[in-house]
Amino acid sequence: MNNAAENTAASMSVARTPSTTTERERPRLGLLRATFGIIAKDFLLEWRGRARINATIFFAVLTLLLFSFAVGPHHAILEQNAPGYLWLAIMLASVMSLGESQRVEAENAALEGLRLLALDPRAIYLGKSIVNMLFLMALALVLVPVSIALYGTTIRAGMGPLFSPLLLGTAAISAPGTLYAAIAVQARARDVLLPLLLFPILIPGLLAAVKATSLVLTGDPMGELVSWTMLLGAFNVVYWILCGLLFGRVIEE
Amino acid sequence: MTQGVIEGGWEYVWAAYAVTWTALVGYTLYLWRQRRLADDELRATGEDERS
Amino acid sequence: MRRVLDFGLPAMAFGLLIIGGVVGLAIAPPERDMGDVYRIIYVHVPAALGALIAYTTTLVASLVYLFKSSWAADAIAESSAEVGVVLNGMLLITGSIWGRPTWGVWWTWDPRLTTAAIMFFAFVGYLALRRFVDAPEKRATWASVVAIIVYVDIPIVWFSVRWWNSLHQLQSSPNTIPDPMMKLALRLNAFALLFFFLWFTRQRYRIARTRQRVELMEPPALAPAMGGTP
Amino acid sequence: MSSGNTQLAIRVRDVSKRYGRRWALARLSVDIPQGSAVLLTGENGAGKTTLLRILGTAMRPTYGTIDLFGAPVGDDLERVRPRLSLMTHASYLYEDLSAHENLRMVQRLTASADRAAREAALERVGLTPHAHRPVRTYSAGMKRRLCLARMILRQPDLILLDEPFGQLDPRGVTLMEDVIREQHRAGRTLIIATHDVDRGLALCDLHLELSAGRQMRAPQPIAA
Repeated sequence: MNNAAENTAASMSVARTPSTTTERERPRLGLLRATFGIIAKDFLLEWRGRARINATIFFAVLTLLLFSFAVGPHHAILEQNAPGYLWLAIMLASVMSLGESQRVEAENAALEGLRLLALDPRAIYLGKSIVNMLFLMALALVLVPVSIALYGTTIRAGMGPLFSPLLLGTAAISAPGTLYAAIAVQARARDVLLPLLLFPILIPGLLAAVKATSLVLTGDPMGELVSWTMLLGAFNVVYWILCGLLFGRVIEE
Repeated sequence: MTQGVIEGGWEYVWAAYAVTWTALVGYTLYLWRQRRLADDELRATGEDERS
Repeated sequence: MRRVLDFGLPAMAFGLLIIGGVVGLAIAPPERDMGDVYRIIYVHVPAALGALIAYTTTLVASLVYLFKSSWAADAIAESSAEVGVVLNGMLLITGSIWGRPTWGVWWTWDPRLTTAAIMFFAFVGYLALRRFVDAPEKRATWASVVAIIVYVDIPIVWFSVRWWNSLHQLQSSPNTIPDPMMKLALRLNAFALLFFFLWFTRQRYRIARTRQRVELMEPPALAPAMGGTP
Repeated sequence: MSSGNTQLAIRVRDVSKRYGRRWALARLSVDIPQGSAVLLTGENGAGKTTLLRILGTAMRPTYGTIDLFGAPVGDDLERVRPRLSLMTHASYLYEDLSAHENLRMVQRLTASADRAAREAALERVGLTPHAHRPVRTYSAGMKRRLCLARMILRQPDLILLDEPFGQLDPRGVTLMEDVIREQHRAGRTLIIATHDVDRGLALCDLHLELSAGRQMRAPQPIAA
């Protein structure tokens, strides 16, 4: 009975021009170009909305302020703990930036749209976590002068050497952060779940980043900066690769 | 007092053992209760399936 | 076999715990420096072993689920994670109780204890994730992903905390003279908690499987209403 | 060229999909010839959207397998996905971007940058006057037209439409019908799930009816 369906379909389609495009070669983006496509998209989105970067900066600066009120106006203590406050402010604010980065994809199921464009999940992950890193980096660069003003930190070794701990630290946050944000956005109580999942595993990254930053700021008598930077580097290598591999499984239906 | 030996300290030892035992027994009871809840739930879904 | 396990495991667990307790508290001699307070390690160290075994089981079960999508593996992962968190909690409390007489503070930043604390919160996050996600397939996949990410963090946490803390205090661990009775007490309690881990995980596994049967159903039989497919 | 027109565009084998305790699809098996337009009907919850999402590779079946374009779909999604387009109630659009930017982004991510094609597609769906306003300011019908423009732009071989006529004004409905006929004439395979049965019967040549996740009978040819 079913072959009747095929005959009629066959006879009807004879009248139609045979489809020439079925075998059309469809060019596909390599991993790198797809990643840059995602980065460009996220930057354009942020440029249009600008909600995310403003909210994150405002929240982080406010957090720095709150630290000084909580600790009290004792310059010595504030200056000594400045790297700790800086990184805590970045880490706390990162939850907003990571969450917003995924909210945009959850709206209208845009992430599913990206998947259906045959994009490699690794490219989506790399693109989004690089953008998260760059946003957190921008935030850090805003917070440094603020913490100089608030806590009187003096940058002896200049901004240059400060760049590596900041970059490695923000990369360490966004590597697992991007993946956890993709999970949290689809779960209940996502604003609670993201920090609950992210902060415990970030602790080694936080330790290393604070230590590296303070060594850069207050001098490194014992030459420990190399080992702390290496630890941060190891943390990044492990999580950029691991989360890149696991991201596909996280976003599949 | 022999050099450095911490006097007594038995109350801490008992405290640690008490914590250990309460945790183990407590979790046993928790599992026992969860087991009952899970079985009841299964039976409930089994019934509304058949009815 | 089932009956042996159902009664054998708890019997061994409680039995060994009692014997280990007696040996540890009464028979083993006091330690040279720390007097009797060191006896806390007879429950502290075995709990640490149990927690690590539990978390390793969760890792393996999570990897099995990711590759084979087997619901049994997911149930094992969930069960041993929960047992791991319980043992981890015991470990932290007994560690803190031990810190009080020894160093005069309730919480020492001793690398092992600090790593245990971080792992405790990491796996509490894992359990929270399981509670906040309803779709069975998504919950199992995401939990496996989180378990792998958390487990891989353990060595990193260990090194970072050791470096971070190495300046403040020497690493103080009881330099127990290898007194046979001390070793016996430690071994007895270690096996006791191992049996507790096996028994708890087995019970929790059954609960997880029952809940799975509630949540997941096998495909319905080929209903007669099906049209004539070629 | 594929072995003539009897080659199957889609082969569904024993596909089931479970949402917790409910079976959205229960052991469905159906073959859809290349180039046919299938009308998919059934009451709410019959499994129409679930079937479309599985065929569109947006969702994996719990059991069973599907073959698309002559080969089973497993991990080779990059072979299949460029050739198909799924239009469901989820628009996949970025609200902060304009219509132009949404389409340009889709083109960039599918390795094409043909500006003229983009403008032609927008012109075709009548969104040119609004092309540079953010999608947030669009009505539901305009968003639907933008999805149609995206589908035209991507030139898929398999088109899956879930309630395509919903939210469209009368001119929008005729636009949708024209595009469907045009794609069907060009030899594409379409599956249209709609409650607007008369309109569907006029457009399609096969009719598949679902009920409670099951298939009532094999696809019925519709008299031309």
